[in-house]
Amino acid sequence: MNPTRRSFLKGGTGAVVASVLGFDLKPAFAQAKELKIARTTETRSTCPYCSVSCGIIIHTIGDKAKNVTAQVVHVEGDPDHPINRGTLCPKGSSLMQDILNERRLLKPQVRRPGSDHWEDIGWDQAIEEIARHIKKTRDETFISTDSQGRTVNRLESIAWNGGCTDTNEFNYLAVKTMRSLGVTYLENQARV
Amino acid sequence: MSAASDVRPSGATGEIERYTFRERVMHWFTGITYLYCLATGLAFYSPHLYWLASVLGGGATSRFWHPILGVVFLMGTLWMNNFWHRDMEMTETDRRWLDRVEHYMANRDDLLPSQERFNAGQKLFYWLMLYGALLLLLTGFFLWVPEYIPRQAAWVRPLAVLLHEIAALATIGGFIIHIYMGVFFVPGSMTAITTGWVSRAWARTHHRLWYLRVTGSPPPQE
Amino acid sequence: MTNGWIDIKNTDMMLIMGGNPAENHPCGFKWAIEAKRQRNAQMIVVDPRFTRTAAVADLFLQIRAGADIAFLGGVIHYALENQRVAKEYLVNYTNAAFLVKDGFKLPEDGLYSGFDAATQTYNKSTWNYEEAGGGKSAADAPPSLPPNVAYDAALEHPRSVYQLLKKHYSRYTPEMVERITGIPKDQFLKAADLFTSIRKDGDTRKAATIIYAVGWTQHTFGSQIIRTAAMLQLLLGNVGRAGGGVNALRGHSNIQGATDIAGVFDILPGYLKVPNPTDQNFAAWMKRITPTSAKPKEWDSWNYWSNTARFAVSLMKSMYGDAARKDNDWAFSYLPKVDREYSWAHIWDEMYQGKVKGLLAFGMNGVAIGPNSQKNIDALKKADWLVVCEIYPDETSSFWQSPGITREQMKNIPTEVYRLPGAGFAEKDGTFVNSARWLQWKWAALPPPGQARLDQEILARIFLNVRELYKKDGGKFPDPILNLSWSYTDPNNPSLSEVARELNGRALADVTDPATQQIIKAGQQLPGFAFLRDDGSTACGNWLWCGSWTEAGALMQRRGTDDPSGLGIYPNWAWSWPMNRRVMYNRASCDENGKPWDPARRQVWWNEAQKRWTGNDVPDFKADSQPKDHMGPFIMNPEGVGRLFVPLGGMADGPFPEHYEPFESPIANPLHPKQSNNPVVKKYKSDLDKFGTPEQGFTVVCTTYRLTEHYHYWTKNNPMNVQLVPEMFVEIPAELANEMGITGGEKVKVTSARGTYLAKAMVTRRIRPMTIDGKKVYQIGIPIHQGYRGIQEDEGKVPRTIANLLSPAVTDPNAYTPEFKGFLVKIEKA
Amino acid sequence: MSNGPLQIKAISGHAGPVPGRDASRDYDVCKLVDVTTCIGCKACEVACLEWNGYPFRETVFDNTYQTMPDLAWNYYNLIRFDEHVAEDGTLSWLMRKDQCMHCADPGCLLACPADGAIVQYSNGIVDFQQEHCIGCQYCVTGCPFNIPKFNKETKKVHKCTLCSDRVGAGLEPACIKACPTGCLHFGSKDDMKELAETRVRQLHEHSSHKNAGVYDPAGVGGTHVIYVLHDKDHPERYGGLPKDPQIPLLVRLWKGPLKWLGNIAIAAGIIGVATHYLRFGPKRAEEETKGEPK
Repeated sequence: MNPTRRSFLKGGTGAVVASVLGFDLKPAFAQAKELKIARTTETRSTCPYCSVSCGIIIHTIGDKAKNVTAQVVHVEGDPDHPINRGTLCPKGSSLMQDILNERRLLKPQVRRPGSDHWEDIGWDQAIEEIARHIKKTRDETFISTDSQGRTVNRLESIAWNGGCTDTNEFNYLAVKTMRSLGVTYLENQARV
Repeated sequence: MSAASDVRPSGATGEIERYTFRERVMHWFTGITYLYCLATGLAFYSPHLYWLASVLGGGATSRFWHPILGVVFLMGTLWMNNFWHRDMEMTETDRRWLDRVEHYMANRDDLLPSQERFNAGQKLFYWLMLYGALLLLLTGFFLWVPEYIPRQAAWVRPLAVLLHEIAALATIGGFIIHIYMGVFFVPGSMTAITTGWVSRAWARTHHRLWYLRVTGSPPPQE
Repeated sequence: MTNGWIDIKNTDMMLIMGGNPAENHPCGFKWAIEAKRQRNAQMIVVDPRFTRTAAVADLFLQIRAGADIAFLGGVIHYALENQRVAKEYLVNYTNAAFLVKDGFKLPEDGLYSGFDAATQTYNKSTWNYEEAGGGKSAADAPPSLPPNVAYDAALEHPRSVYQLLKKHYSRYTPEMVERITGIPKDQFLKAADLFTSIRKDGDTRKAATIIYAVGWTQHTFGSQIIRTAAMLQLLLGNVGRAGGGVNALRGHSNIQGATDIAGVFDILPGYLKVPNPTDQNFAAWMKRITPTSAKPKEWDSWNYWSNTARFAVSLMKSMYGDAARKDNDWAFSYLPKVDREYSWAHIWDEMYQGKVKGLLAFGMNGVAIGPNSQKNIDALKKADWLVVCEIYPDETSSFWQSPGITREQMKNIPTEVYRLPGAGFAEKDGTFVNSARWLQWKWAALPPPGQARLDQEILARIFLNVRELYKKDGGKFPDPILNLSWSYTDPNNPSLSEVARELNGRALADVTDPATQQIIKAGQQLPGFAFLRDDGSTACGNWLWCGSWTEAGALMQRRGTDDPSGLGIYPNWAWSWPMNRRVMYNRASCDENGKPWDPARRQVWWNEAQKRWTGNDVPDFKADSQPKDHMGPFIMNPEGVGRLFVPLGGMADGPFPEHYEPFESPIANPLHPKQSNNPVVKKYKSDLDKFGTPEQGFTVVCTTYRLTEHYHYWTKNNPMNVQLVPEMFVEIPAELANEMGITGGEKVKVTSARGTYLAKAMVTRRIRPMTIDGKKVYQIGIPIHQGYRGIQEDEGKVPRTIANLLSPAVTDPNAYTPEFKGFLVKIEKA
Repeated sequence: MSNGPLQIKAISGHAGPVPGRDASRDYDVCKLVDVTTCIGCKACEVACLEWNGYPFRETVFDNTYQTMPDLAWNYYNLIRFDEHVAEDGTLSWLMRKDQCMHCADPGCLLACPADGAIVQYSNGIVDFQQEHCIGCQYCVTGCPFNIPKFNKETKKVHKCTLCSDRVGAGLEPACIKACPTGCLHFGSKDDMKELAETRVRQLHEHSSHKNAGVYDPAGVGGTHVIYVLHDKDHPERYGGLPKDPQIPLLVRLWKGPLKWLGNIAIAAGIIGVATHYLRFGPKRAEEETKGEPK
């Protein structure tokens, strides 16, 4: 980003020191701090917290070359975004710690009935078991007609809780799938 | 009186032991630690002498060892005091000597009263260094770990620096004279403090009372 | 928000109430500060606590939690008394002049006409307009709005909405406001005078905004508080104008989108009302939910909802593709029919009753969110299975490990719990809709860690697995499952850009716009909802978002930073529903003749030369409707005008908002002590639904809220946020603390009828004791961010307790939002 | 604002010329903190931590919204929260971003003995160079704002760099960028002063803060962080902002007159003994041959 700075510091100030003793004991006076985001990859995203929806820039290491696994190095506000204009609140400013967090869940787990601990479970098995649960519950409790004999085709025994940070597209998939199952208890953070 | 004086039994010159091995160790121990503190201290004192710190391993290293060697130096002086404090007591003779110190400086020693093992100047230097060291340590302690000084007592910080520097300057003054006398002005001193032995003539000249005492001669009539 | 974040900078006056934007929406709040800096705008903050918003306000009033309608009603009263209203706007753009049916009764005793005490509901037939010409509808016909409404433009008729309104709020005198809210009369008058000063001496140029958040929503009369604000804004002529509006600050990144896409039980995407069992076919459903215009004969109303069938058929085509055909009634039978409440609090109540057996929670922490968290925990113990997709260990997935449950007791919890690692926001693409209705695309920056998967992949695989099971084994009514349209390139991991295009909608056959003769070819993306058809020739997932991803590309990905008008419209940044309009109802920013009220803040205007509405913003109006046609600017209402009076079924609890006490209140309602609470609010009957009274010792009013440093139950996993506020606390007035001998930092126990909460005391002068109806009342505040899983919780550094153990599961009858604000507690040293 | 190398115009503990002094046309940069629009959100605190990447410290609840009682070596900026009740009973909640003021006449730099440990760039930024820091903490002694903080593990002192790395690359400091309300502003000192004065005039005319004013203390030559205060006569209400900050007199004494007096004394001492030697020569002992004394 700034190739001239380091050379200036080395050349310029070093010479002064040299004048005292005749030899150079210190290479530079100023630590040559490089801008840590000078060559990172920038990805535009949206803050997942409140509804201001600040634009953010996620800086990841590497230049998207094949042999690099992207990892976040910095998150900053998007100065182009008309609402936040680069600013962020304390939550938005700390998003890097949300992305790079040692508490993240990293594998599917199951707690069996009556158990006092989590067990690891493979994705395929988890999905299959969940699907069987859904089908069993649905088949046992699906309501085709109400007490007056009117067709209602609804399922009142399975509930869906959607989160606040689910994307619209994901939510539509949820609406599609849940409504097709007949789910009436379709609710979301939007309610509370 | 120090028991540490002996007349060398052999040798044509008949040298006298002025400083025992332990005393010499004491001296050089305090001397070297003082020198280190002086060099590093001067580096912190003046930008023009900061190169001293660089020579001694860098500023941070100097800052690390300076207070530690300061404590060691003080311990050396206290150790020294344990052995020398009685030799160093000021006497009536010393006062008279001091009154005529200009004769000493002008090499008219004949106009001065005879001196014991240490003359009044040496004694003064001794006490200067002892109390100087104490004050340096006291003020230096605040400079050593200023992070523990509460904000309310922040005024202690610059005061400590000021007193530390004044104390240091005082010892430096004494130290310059000490070095001058030991190395240049009084030949034989250096040998005395390195080998421990002085010639009879040297002893007689500079410390006549001591000389008479250790050689068993009667004190001179004034 | 009717307006938008940036638009706040255009205001002259702000009333911030029921929200704390400085703390909860700091980056949006900059525009409020900008209004102060650039326009010398005044900021009035009314809140139970002296918040960080109050810290920068020009005037702060401390109100009792839940007394908002009394305050706003008092301001309405003040505005009417002092003629601080926008007369022309009022007459032409609101239903102030409409006459209300004879027989309608105002709630002097706390009840409107038509109340049935047995069912706790209203018969709303009298809540209607009078038909012009005295036409009578058949007595047994379901009540509907008259097509030709009687009116009195002079606003003098005693049954005109205006006169009824005046009469209704005449009871909200400054003295009454003081009794209910605890705000001293002189302070109230100062605020009322300041806020209405924008209409002083007939001035119509200035604009005022009202900004709120869940401090209003989360009450048993939350919707009515918001309506009161809307009415005040209509009276002052502030709706539709730059710097005006009623601006809801939604609390989360995408709950606006979640509502638009109908992630809630009572609607389908685009706010289409769900079918109920009386709708025995598609046409019946459409007839019931499609309004017909109701207005004075001389006026015009676009009544945009008359297009409902186009939206609904296109939705069915989007969901079921070829399986939704005219000959099978657009697969109408696939839709579940809903005739009762299935809202949030009901889920937990019915799960607690053993009726809800399975729960899928994707990024939603129901235990911590509450209300009445213990009930939610106990409900989950009765479920057969629970699937939680999360990025951190949360309270819901570990409900069986919640404090107090022993290993022995775990053996008796039969619930099978799956905890699936989902992807964080940075790992996903897709769109959020912000409070200003902007759809904004975000790009994925990095892959999910470990075995974590994209949420859409998890859901798709579960669904496809279920579908496979139905295909193989059959089962109950498999048709909607088997026929659900799922034609994504990778069905196991649908690309969200494909879904986004699906949501925008496309032509299934060539579609022609009759006005412009523009043809959209089969397979092409639709340019806007005007192209939607009810004959099956278009498919669209959400009509409101139609136009967001057209043949021109993904408009929600746009990054244009030009703002030629300087009003902060940014028409080329992302995309705003509907049809990229940035300020809703913006026709109302002009006078009757189509000239902007304030020439300095021109949004849209009538261009006489072009015979069209044009402007800096996209006109939210029929573009060629001439001013002389007198079409109402509120095109989504069948009346075409803004509703001061809400007729018929619009609101469950009354056409005008009335002050009711929170369900748990320290006093009886001073307006009508015998009808203290909202009469249509119902309690749940379970043993865990308990309510406290002052007589039982629950004398302190408690409100809950978020801190700027934290975000719900999420950031307790983030070491940075934990560093900023490491421990949760209870904000206690210094006077109360003195009485109790509590010092700052000491641990206290807060108890409601439902549970207890432990935290350290923050003794502060920022909450002061209040005099409510002559009684000394203390309020305390609890930030909600504590739980039993988190950095501090796991290290045992904070009590493992949840604020919502205290809150009651009692909800607003219109929006079904629980009363998280303003319930009763007692407090003691722990 | 520097686009390109930051020139150094002053160096701590340094003998000899300074390369950047009077060698650039750089203008002074400045942070403006308008406390009247600060909402205490702490975005600046987080932005600073994120940019500098420092480890987290453990904090505890202390009956306040303030993150911690004081700045720390890894916490360069801290919002100080104070509740103030006026005589008429009106409560105000004051929030002030506390951080290095980047004095034009920096006491830290004056007090620092380590060559190059503290530098002042020609744009006014005062920056600590930890690799040259010797950990003596004289900078703490010299600072009238109690800013520099010592890391006991590394024995280095740290403070706000005014994001010299960002500014050097043409960016604004991290805290400035983050600030949601724009209570923080960055630009040239002249521009910031004008902006501050404009805001003060607005407060005088359109708010109840008739005594609003700009804080740019002359005692330290002005600062490169200036405040707009509701009440310019009571800066101490904002978490103890000193009313008239000065470099401690004793520090000026020890770095000024005393240093020179000492230098002269040492030099004089050395010259004195040398002259003495030349004049009187060594003090010789009596001749050995004189025989034994009686």
